[in-house]
Amino acid sequence: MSTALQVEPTIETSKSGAQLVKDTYKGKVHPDWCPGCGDFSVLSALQTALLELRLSPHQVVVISGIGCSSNLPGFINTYGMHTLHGRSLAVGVGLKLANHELKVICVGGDGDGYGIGGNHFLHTLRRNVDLTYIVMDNQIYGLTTGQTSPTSVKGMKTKSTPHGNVENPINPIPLAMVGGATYVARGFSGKQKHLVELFKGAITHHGFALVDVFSPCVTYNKDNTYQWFNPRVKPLEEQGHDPTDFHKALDKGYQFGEEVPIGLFWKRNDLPTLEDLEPVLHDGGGPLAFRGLGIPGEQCRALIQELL
Amino acid sequence: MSTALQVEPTIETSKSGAQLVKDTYKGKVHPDWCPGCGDFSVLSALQTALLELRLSPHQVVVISGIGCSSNLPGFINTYGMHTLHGRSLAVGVGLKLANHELKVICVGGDGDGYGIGGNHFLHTLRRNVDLTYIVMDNQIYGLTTGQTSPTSVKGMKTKSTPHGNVENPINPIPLAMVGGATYVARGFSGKQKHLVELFKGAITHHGFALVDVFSPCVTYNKDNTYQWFNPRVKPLEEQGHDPTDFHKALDKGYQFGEEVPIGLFWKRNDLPTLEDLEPVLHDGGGPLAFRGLGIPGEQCRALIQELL
Amino acid sequence: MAKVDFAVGIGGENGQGIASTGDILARIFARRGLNVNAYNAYQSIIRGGHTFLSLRASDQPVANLGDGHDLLIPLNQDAMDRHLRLMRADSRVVYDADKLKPGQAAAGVELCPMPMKQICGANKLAANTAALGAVLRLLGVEPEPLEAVVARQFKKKGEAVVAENVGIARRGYEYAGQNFRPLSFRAPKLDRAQAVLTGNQAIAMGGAAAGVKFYAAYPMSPSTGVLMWMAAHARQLGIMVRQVEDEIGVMNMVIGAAHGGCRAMCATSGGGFALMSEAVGMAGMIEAPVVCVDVQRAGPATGVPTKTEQGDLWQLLGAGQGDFPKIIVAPASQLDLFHTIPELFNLVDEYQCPGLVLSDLLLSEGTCSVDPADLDFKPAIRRGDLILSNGNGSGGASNPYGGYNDSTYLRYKNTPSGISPRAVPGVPGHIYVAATDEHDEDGTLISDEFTNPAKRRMMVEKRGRKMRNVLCQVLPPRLFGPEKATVTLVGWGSTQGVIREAVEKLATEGGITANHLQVKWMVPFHAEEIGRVLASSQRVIIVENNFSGQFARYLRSETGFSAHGHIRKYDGEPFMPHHIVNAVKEQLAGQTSLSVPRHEVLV
Amino acid sequence: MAKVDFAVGIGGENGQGIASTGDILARIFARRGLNVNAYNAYQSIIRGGHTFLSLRASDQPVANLGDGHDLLIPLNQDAMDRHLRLMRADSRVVYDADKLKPGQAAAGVELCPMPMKQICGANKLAANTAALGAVLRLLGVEPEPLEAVVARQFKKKGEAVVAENVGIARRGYEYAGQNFRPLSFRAPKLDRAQAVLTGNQAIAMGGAAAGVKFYAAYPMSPSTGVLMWMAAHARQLGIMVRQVEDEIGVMNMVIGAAHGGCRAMCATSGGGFALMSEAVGMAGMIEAPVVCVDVQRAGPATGVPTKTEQGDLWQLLGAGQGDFPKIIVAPASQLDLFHTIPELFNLVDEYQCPGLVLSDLLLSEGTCSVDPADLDFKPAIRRGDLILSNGNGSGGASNPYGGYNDSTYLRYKNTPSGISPRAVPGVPGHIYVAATDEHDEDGTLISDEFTNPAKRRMMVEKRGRKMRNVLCQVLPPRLFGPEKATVTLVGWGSTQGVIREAVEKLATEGGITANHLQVKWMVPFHAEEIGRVLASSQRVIIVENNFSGQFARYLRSETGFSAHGHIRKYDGEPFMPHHIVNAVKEQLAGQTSLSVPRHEVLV
Ligand SMILES: Cc1ncc(C[n+]2csc(CCOP(=O)(O)OP(=O)(O)O)c2C)c(N)n1
Ligand SMILES: Cc1ncc(C[n+]2csc(CCOP(=O)(O)OP(=O)(O)O)c2C)c(N)n1
Ligand code: SF4
Ligand code: SF4
Ligand SMILES: [Mg+2]
Ligand SMILES: [Mg+2]
Repeated sequence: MSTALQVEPTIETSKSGAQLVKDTYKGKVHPDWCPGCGDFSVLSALQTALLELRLSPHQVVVISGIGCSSNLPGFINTYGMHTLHGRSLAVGVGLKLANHELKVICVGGDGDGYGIGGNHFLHTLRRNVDLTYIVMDNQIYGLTTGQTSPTSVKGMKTKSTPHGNVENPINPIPLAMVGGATYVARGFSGKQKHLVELFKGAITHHGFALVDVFSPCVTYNKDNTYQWFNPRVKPLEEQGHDPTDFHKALDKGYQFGEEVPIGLFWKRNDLPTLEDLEPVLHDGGGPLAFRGLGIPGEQCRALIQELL
Repeated sequence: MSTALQVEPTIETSKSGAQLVKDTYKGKVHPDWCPGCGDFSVLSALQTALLELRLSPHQVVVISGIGCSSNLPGFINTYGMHTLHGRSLAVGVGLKLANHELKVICVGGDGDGYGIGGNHFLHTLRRNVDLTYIVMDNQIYGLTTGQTSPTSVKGMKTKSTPHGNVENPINPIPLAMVGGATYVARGFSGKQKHLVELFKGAITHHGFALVDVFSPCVTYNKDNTYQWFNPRVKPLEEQGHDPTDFHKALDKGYQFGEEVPIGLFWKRNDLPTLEDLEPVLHDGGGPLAFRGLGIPGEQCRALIQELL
Repeated sequence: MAKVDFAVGIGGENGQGIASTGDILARIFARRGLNVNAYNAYQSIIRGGHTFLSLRASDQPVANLGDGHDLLIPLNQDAMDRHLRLMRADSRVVYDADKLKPGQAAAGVELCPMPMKQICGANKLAANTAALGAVLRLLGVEPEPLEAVVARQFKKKGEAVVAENVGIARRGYEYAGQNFRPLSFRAPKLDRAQAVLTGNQAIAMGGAAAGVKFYAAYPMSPSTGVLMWMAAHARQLGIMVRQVEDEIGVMNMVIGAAHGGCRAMCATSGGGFALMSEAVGMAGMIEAPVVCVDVQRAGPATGVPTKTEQGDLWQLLGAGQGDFPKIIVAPASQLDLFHTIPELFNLVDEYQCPGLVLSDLLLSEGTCSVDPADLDFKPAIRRGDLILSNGNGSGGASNPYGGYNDSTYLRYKNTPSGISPRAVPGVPGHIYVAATDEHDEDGTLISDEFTNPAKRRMMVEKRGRKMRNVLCQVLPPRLFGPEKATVTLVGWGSTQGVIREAVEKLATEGGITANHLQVKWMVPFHAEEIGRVLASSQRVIIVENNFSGQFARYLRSETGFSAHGHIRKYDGEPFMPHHIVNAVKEQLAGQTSLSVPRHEVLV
Repeated sequence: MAKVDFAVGIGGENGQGIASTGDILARIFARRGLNVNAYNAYQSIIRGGHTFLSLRASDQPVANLGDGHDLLIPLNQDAMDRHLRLMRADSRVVYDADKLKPGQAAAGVELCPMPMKQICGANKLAANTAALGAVLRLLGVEPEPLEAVVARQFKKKGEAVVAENVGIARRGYEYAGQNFRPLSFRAPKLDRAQAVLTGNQAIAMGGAAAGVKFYAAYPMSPSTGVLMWMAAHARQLGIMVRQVEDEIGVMNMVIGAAHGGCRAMCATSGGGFALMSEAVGMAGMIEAPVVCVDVQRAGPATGVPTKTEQGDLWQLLGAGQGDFPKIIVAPASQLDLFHTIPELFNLVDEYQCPGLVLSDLLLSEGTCSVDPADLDFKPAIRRGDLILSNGNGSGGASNPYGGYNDSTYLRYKNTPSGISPRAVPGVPGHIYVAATDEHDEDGTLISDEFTNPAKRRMMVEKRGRKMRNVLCQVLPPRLFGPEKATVTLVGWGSTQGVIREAVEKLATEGGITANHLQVKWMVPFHAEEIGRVLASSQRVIIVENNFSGQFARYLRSETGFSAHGHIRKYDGEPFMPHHIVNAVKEQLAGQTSLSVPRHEVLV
């Protein structure tokens, strides 16, 4: 693991007396994913990342769409939302702007995020809202029992493409880069520690961060399995990749064959976030959610004056 | 104009006795765009392209969404559809697959295509359906009288952003390239002849072709006007640009300042279309729309047999 | 004092400045204390077409556009040709004699041709100003208010320009004084200036008054005015205003913000609402309080974007799969919109469900005057059982910080009222997941491992129970007019003003006693009260701006009551009082039980 | 011959092969000529949870899952604990004695513990097979059919594996013969083998029979089975099958294909339908014939994806802003689904409007047997006034090729029936634009330059008029049972089977004469016929699978008729006959007018 990815815990720690330990982040319910599902590893890495960043559970909101992966909020002890299929980013942006002091982490599947949720993905990228988006990319629709997803490889046989998928898959890494994301990474469920670092980097990144995680579906995806990935994934951090080199990052992002690069592809810190650019959030009033509802008297008079 | 863009009329000509002239493509109704609107030029270039390609009006379907630009189908004498805001590509793909002998040309605005229609855009790109998509990109919402669009430049003041747009715009050229389009071009309403060639290239291209056209809104966009563009646009064809060089094309696509490149950025011919890959279209039966509806007796028996 | 009630029509094409000319006139009248009501018939086109603005003014309240015009300002030949023949007796038509030719005017209509070249000189754009000057003169209004407006308008362009335009206004005024016969009445001047606003402004201002801190929208006529007001006032009022990629994003973002603790709102029209409908169900399921306004326009699909209709009632009733509580309200005027938004916010905060508002183009883009004293920006605020981390909600952060894995707090507690205390994310000790899958009291999904028909039933009933109490919190409709009447006219939403006037006209012109019931709250529905009133009515006629009688069918679904007659209009234009009067007469004469008035004005 | 009617329950967790075990059994029974009906209660989870499959079989038609079980195969302890106590007297419980412990069984229930280790050896996966062998023995069915199925299943794995599994089936069979008392009845063998299918297969096959050439979908439970069938048969039947990015894309693509001339279809569930609703309005406006199936599941929002409900009626009624013709039908059985799809395609082709089908999880994922002779793949095809360029449509390319700028063809001609001849793109001489903005007869927009209230009205009426004739083309519901009855039970959609059985049971068990009216066509609605029947009924009770009584309210909206009582269920599980029987009894006893039966089985 290269140190370039190490992130210092810079975020406010819990104010309560309670001690933060990994179990702090354990949800009410034990995950009901299939044994061996890649999502276990994502959950665990996220919990570790939160712990290492010393984020109190009530400061964090994990927001999902619908899918196997989108059940994650139920399994982690933070505030959570389990929204509609494809809508986690839209809901997440709304929540973030309502209370910009919260750490908002959107999570979901490849179908959820790049399929039905594609338009919110496209537009959240360019807005550079300060939130983290973790996609558990198993290249299949898990919860609906195995149909093609936008990241299913061409030729893959699924229940909806029994003769093989004829569509070219989406590649989230170049897409997110060109779309305007300011932190673009890819992880693999089989590399826990690496994943933890990517998550920490994403959560502390000031702007929109995407972490696409190859998280194998052991039940429905017989092509892109742990066995397939294990020998192929190569951390960029071990290759001296410079995440500020746009073209190199693109080329690395396209690689998907004998070698599959994972790690931080692209990062820029020079672009202000949407929150930075919205003066409404900077008048010292704190999160919008907690401000008083009334309009000052002179404002009321001014509003009426406009109509006279 | 470089000859690289010249396209030979290879497509079936009209079987009727009627002579194809430019007026053949004149619609029932005179365009009701504001005088000076860039869309006049797009309409005219499209009519010229159809004429030069000798396409009979009934062989062509022009499909739009909703917007000023999306009123184009009413002004051209071909089959037309004026669908819902943002949906022209989805409708167009359905129609193309129903009758793949038609030339399907989707048209619309930047809001229509990249805003509300973003998800269909994303997924049509990667499917490489053989159709042409012309976006009249005026960087504003025209028909709704001047709100920010996904291509409005940052800082632009509009009715919905009176203090200036704080979002980073979408750049359709790199986006379409990374998304998988196989013909990616940009035109300018002020350069008619160049536009005609781009359209002819797009229509004859075997695969998904995007032509994003800077088509100034003279009423609501006071920033990106004819005056602004005129000195800036530089045809790539005059710069010796190689449309098979991905990275160069990306760099050119990003350029938007003192110099604004227009022309064919990117083209590849090696990727089969969706239609090529769907054997259902290649069993000699012609367009699906005109096939008989019955199922042969032995097929019926086989279907029932499966249930026994 | 005799009642003064007159109307000005301004016609021409889009781009000729009709809306702003009308606006100037409306302001001048309102500042005199007159009540005004304006409606602009226009098209989905930026330039060209035919636009016709009706501005009615009176010393009495005016809540609809009326039946005809006393003054016409045709700005092009088309407008002249369409409207001249419809002018009232003793009316005046003010036009550019150098450009337009009048056709055959009806008896008593006086033509007022103005030599605009002479009056305006080289300034071709100023003909509207000269015409306004003339109109004021005909109405006996002094020219100074107009000159003041014109001066303000051109201030930025320097003194010479101001002087030129003020001069033109004055010359128009004087020309009329010298050449035309004034109208038989004068526009009076009353004590108290009126405020002028559109329904969309009323919606936006109502939201601001309610404490909206998050507004999101995707532009869509005729709702865009709300976005525009919000965007213009965002910074001054501390409101986060977002234009989003599509209406799906809008509603989901609004839900996110509402879930976070903001009062959050959006507005759209029917097509955008269709896209939001899945998320309306989400708000129902996770019990998030949001307010969404559907400004109806003529449908289906894109329909006629600039024309009015009441065609979305069933869409709102059916919005979102499954059964869940939602509140639906159809305010009856611009002022009612302003007051209803804060009331609805209180209800959705208390009952934790989506609240939907049915406006329409007529209300939302229509302009009217209100007494500024009625614009109360300090409505009562009730936020219900809300737990905010700073203790700002009325519920208070009463649950002590119970450690990280607190499990005593039940977000979806099965209470007798169905209402469960609502903590927002960020509050220590109240962690839960808000899920669109069916869930248990603590938020745990009961759609997978823990499915359980008994719990599912409990949760459906818990949510459903919430609606029982809402009904007593909102006012049932009141019968307007005499209790015993030959005809009871029933309307909903924007038709209130025109129906009331029809009731008066039936009495005065036709000697027919009518009364009127305007239904505002659609869900919950005062089935009992409404049923009682209608059951004791002699003849019930439902008036609505749609083809299929959406309200008539809904009324029957809730009460079993079938109306005796129907007056419907679905040509894109609003009712005028005489449409209703004539329809009632034909129904009383037994000619039909379904009247579809013809809109005589070609707009 | 005595009626044989029995049910097998198989319970365990997702991933234990319950569905396939049930399928094997259903096939064996159906091949014997028995009628079968199966329903699988499962969860939105890939592994774990609790799944319980009920398979009922009889020599008489069976159209619901019945009231109890004669055989139980619990595959884990949880299933044993949930279901043992609910077993009928004289039933048998077959289980792995090495793994499970029975609790207290009800009187007369016989435990059949099997030493699975001994029977299956090392092959732990084969316990289901052994249990099936035992079950067949208890039912007096010979083992060969099972052995044949097992042999086919393992063919690919080689002879040794086949032999091993066949051996296990046989040993299970023999063990039961030696150790357990057979049931008091035997599963009979009838002449004619039955076909077994799910509702989703019926929908897909109905589409294929109707000539669907374009099918698009976005996966969504419980509608995904239609996509799966279509994908599997696409190449052999020449159907273009597309999985699309979202449901908005699905509906718009389907409209594009339909506009192009294909018969085009899609299926989804409530949430997906909500997203499609804007485009449903487009189909109404451009008059494109499309068929969309909403397979309802428990809502709102994501709800309970694997549980049944009839909660989307109002969503479909209100789908899309504005008024426009759409046909809505709720078939009552799997076979009815198969026949209704082609019938609906004929209607939408003739009337050029969207057609919506209400299925639900119970019908669509439920399995039943049908007589293969009833699966008519050659239904009548009527395509209405269609002009295809190859002259294949019934309208024919009668309009001569009139040059490029032909203007004699009016796509939206205002005819007396409201139906206008429909040319598809590609036909020479018929060029037009299909627009979602309001348009004139020739397709020209009347939303901008050419707005015109008279034309707008004409076009609304033209479209609306189309619906008048549809009603006479579809059958009104028929009263089932005696004409005079104490109670009339009214249902819609999937509840037909269970209500019929309740009617029989009321007569035989309770001595109560009941009859039954199942409403299938929602729009158009046979208001007159239905009103007449109900008006002459003594006591009308509406049975439906939702919370708010969506049909009861709709019935009242269309007829004014208010039912006397309601039986509703909204816990995710379907009705069982005794739920209805008991509810009717309690209502006749005057205890309530709203019964909500408790689902006794914890699934
Ligand atoms: C509007 C809507 N359409 C469809 C569905 C059904 N659905 C649930 S999850 C899912 C896809 C799951 O795939 P993915 O997002 O990749 O998550 P995974 O299960 O693979 O983790 C679908 C299509 C839905 N819930 N809502
Ligand atoms: C679902 C929906 N939302 C919103 C609208 C309103 N609307 C019509 S056109 C338009 C945007 C127009 O902008 P663009 O697509 O860029 O086209 P232009 O007018 O600039 O050519 C919008 C928002 C609509 N018709 N439907
Ligand atoms: S189906 Fe696939 S994605 Fe879903 S829980 Fe199982 S392994 Fe994971
Ligand atoms: S508003 Fe703009 S885009 Fe629309 S017609 Fe006018 S100039 Fe063209
Ligand atoms: Mg997935
Ligand atoms: Mg635009």
